[in-house]
Amino acid sequence: MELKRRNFLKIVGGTALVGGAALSSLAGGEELAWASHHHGSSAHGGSHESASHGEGHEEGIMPSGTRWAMVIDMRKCSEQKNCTACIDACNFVHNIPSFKNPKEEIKWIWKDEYHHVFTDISTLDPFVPEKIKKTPFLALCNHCDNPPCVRVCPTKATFRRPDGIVAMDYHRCIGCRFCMAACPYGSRSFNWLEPRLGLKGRKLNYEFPTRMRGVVEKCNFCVERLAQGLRPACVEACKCGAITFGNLADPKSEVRAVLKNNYALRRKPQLGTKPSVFYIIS
Amino acid sequence: MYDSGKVIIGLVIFVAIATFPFWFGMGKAAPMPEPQLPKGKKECVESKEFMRSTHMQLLNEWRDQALRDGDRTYVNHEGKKIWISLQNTCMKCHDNKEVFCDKCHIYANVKPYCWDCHFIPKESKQWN
Amino acid sequence: MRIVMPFIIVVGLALTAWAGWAIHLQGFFGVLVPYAAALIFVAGFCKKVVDWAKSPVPFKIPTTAGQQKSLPWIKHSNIESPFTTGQVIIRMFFEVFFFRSLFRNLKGELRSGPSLIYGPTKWLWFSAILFHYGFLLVILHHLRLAIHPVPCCVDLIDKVDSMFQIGAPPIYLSGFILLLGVTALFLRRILIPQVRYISLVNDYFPLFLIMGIVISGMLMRYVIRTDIVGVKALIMGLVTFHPVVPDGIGAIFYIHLFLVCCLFAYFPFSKLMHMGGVFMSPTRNLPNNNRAERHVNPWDPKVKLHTYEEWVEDYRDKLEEAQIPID
Amino acid sequence: MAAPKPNEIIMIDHKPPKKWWMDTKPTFRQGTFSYPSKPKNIEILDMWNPREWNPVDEDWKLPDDWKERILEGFRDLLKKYRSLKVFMDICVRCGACADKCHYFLGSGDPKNMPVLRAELMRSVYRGEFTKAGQLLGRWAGGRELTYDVLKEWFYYFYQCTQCRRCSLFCPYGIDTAEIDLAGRHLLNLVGCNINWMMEPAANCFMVGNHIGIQPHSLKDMIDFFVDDIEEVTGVKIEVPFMKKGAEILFVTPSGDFFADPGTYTFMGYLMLFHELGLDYTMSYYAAEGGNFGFFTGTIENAKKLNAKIYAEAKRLGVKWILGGECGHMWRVVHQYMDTLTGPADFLEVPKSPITGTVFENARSSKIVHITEFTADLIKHGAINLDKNRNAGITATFHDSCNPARGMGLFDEPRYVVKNVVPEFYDMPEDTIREKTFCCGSGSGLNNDEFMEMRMRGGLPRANAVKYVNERYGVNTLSCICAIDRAVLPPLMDYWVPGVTVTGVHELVGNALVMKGEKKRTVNLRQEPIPGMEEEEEDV
Repeated sequence: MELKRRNFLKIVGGTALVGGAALSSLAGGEELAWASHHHGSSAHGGSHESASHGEGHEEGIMPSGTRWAMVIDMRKCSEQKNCTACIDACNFVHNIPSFKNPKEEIKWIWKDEYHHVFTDISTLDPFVPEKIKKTPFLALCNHCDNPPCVRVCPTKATFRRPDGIVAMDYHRCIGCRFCMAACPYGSRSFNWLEPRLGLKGRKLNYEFPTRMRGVVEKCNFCVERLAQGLRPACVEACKCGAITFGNLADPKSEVRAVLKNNYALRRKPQLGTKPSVFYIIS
Repeated sequence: MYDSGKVIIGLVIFVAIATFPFWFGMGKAAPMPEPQLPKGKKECVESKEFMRSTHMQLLNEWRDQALRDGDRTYVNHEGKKIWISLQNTCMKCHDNKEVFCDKCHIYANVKPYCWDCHFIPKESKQWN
Repeated sequence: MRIVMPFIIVVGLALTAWAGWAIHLQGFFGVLVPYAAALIFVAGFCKKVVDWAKSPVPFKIPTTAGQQKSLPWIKHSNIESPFTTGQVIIRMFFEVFFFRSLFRNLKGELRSGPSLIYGPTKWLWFSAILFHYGFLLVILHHLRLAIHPVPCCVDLIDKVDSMFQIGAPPIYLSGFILLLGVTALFLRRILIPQVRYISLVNDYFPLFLIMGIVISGMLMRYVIRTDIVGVKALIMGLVTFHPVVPDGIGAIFYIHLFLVCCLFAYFPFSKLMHMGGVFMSPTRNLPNNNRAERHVNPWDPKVKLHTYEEWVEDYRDKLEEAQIPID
Repeated sequence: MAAPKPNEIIMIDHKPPKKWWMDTKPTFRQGTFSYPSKPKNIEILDMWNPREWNPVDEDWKLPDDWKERILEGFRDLLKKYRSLKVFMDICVRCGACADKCHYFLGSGDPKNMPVLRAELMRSVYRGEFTKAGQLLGRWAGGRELTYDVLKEWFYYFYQCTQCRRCSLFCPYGIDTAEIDLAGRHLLNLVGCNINWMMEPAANCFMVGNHIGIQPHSLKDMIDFFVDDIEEVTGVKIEVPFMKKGAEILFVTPSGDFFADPGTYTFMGYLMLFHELGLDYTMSYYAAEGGNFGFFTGTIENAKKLNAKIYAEAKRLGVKWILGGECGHMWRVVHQYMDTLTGPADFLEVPKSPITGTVFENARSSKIVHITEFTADLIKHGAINLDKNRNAGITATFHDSCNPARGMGLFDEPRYVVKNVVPEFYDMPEDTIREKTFCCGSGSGLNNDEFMEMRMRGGLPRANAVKYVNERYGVNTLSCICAIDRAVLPPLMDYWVPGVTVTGVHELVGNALVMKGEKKRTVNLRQEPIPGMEEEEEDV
């Protein structure tokens, strides 16, 4: 009999944990509102941080001087009908299992409809061009500057790295799924099944581990590749150059250049999560 | 009323439980395991003694250092820099779990959950 | 002094083991002492129990904690006031495994009025449960070092015990439960004035000894690690009677082992024998069927009675005068 | 002897003193110890070292070899009693028993904690009999048996009522009564015993009852009861004594013959038996159910007294024995009698001649408790009861220690009481049934010179009565023990004035509707029954 702590926790600790963490998520909610307000005001006041590093870009400048960000140029992406190069590359590099049932599905980067990705804007403004409405948008973890998932995690299994990446330590994850409830973008997936079952017959990347049943997973901005000086797998795989990746804190970086020249949107800005993923719509 | 029968039964049970390890293996010796070291490799990231007693702690530290601090370089006692990765550093040399890890781990009944996620080097070529 | 002295003794024992390790007496502390301790424990335990058993139980004196079995329409409390051997076994089961009597504990408090207030108090019971079950689990998970191959039941206990894998090695819950239990028992002994007043060196010494064992064990697992494979080889050598002393086992192991040996060797001569004694207690292990089943006293005292005949002789005149019939 | 006032007694500090217990000695203060036995009682019982002496004196006139005698006796007891041997070894001093003792609760004297009372003896056991104790002394919790230790034993072993409340809470069932009995036995070996248990024991042995009333005087007293019953009920009853071939021998504590309110209980039995037409007899020779010999700890004494019951049953040729309301009598009868003076193979398994119920639980010892017998009668509707004759009574029930923790007799007496009184309320849960509190005067300590300790020890019991008295207006404390009936009235007067103490069968006697009786206007105490006195005036 395989008795795993997660199963055990599910059975025994479930009730206690749910009680405790529900509280913490409530508290988290208040803090979130407060934090975003505070952030806003400090931005206007010109805090020390933004003065030294920001140069107009107010948020999320880490002491490390790095904040990884991604800009997806939908103008280029939408031209490549049915292209899944970036998704395939990610799936391979991270050994992401494929399960048919949408409930059991594991997603790191995927395509979704405009009104799912930009829920708020699409409801506020019904007069969006028909073409855009039909465009499949790339969605992934936004590696928010103010990530609600990190706040609710009871074990600090998910955390924000100094470079702005919202990372996961699967060793610590107890599978409580509070982070999934907290994430407003649906960027997290739970391993309901043994992940290796979803990899049967697939070509695998033996350089990168799989996950175990009972943990939550999501896009990691390819931290393991960044550590080796490589670009994220999806960026590298994109043939049309629709994905730009770089350091948002560096005014000379490519992402900053792209953002300077284009009007870019971020998802659900009113929530104050401050995503690191930008979309150029048109 | 002495209840000697009950007392004797009780004592027999006690002695049986107290001496359980002595009769369980019926005196069969369990020789000390000899893990096979990778051929052609002279040294590990630290000394043999250190690795023997402290590898789990080192792996623990590596894990936190790499994952949480994003620092993937380990400097060993000789000042040598080593790339932190169970999969891509340790298992590149120790490429056979059965003859290395399992030898001691089965002996001491230590079953870490490394292999739930990380690929077993030998297996990795077989399992799918 | 009653507290400090046993503490010093335990520290001294630990230092002895450390010194032994430092001057390379591994053979003595790793082989001879454990064998001697095991022998003293098993033989001493049996001797003590046999010694108890040599004295009979002359009378059936259960403490009845519930309604006796009498009239058929009165509900008999068959565990608290057992009538049959089977019911006694159930009563003993609850005593031994759940500390039934301690669970019943009450606290009495005198308030002004005067008014005496009673309320349930479960702290002692809870600490005792933590301590004993923690200890049991700790012993069970140590089996992995004393038997080979490790059977699946031991493995299962190990898995439950180590379900918190915060780091490597996983945390053994039982160790912390035991530490919590022993600390709670120690704290109540020094903090409750009455309990401190009744406590002897004999009470503090085993507590400190067990604390020493738990702390050294935890240090060995989580902080000052040693070669666990060598440790198992040493223990397997002992249990298979082919003793070996592998090199490179740290002092912490010998300290831990020596303290354990001290505990085992001390066991039969101490209050720790309550482990055996709880089974032998006549107020718990006898059925309350005194009037239904005769109990025999092997040393039934012979006494000189004041017989009816003697009595009649004493009062014959008065009995006759009062017309009381005489035999 | 008068005890100090309640408000003086109540200043109780349960915190132990600075000085450790091995360094303190008892002070023999009036009111806290019982007077020693007169030499003649020791002689009658063929025991040791009869002499005149006084505990407050320095010299107790012990034999020169007193220490050897005690240690020899100690060794002998350890060989004879597994209980003692195990209890000497396994106490872990967890302290669960500490606040269970009524004497500790009422006095705050740390040596009244059951664990320390036992340690008084255990320390000597360790110090004299174990290697560690001999070598290390106090460091192994041992001490020598000295003159002072002996005095301490006398003081504290005669401050325990052997109620066994502590044994209920002990995780190993360590029974302080066993230890106390052993301690008293050892004290007996050098003649340190108290008169209030030796004299009753001697009387029971020689005369047949504990006061030492001679048979012809007892007969007269019984006649008074018969007259009183006739006066109250109009029914003339007969009390069979020494009747050969009767079906049942009835034995009750002799306290019921002599002292109010036990006498009313006794009248209750007589009325009940008369109404049932029971073929029974009593005996002048074995007129005492209670066993003061048991309290001495010298089991031979218990046997000397107890054996008379079976002997008399055999001589009279009865079929079985019925036992009256008595606490320690029933400890001995239930837990010792069959072993001590049985087997009763000349008797038959008790069967109620009225209802036909066979008392299977008494199939070996052949002795039935009166409340078992009466409860069975009531259940079968064999007697007519009129609760109104106990009008004005709001009753509670005191479980006597011995029937409670030495027998498990809880529901039978309650069933009887609830059927004969208009209102019944139990005391708080933690003070009744198996957790019941002692009256504070059991095991031979119901003497007047011990009054202060009796009032202290009785505080927990009285306090629980006070609770139901204030809350439900309980005014009657019923019980099934002769010592209770003797000692609870002063205890109630002291702590809860206005509560009456009564035996269960007094209430039964009052409620019992008898054939040919006259209109009852007064109860057995010849007090007017509320609601019935008017009618008498009309007649």
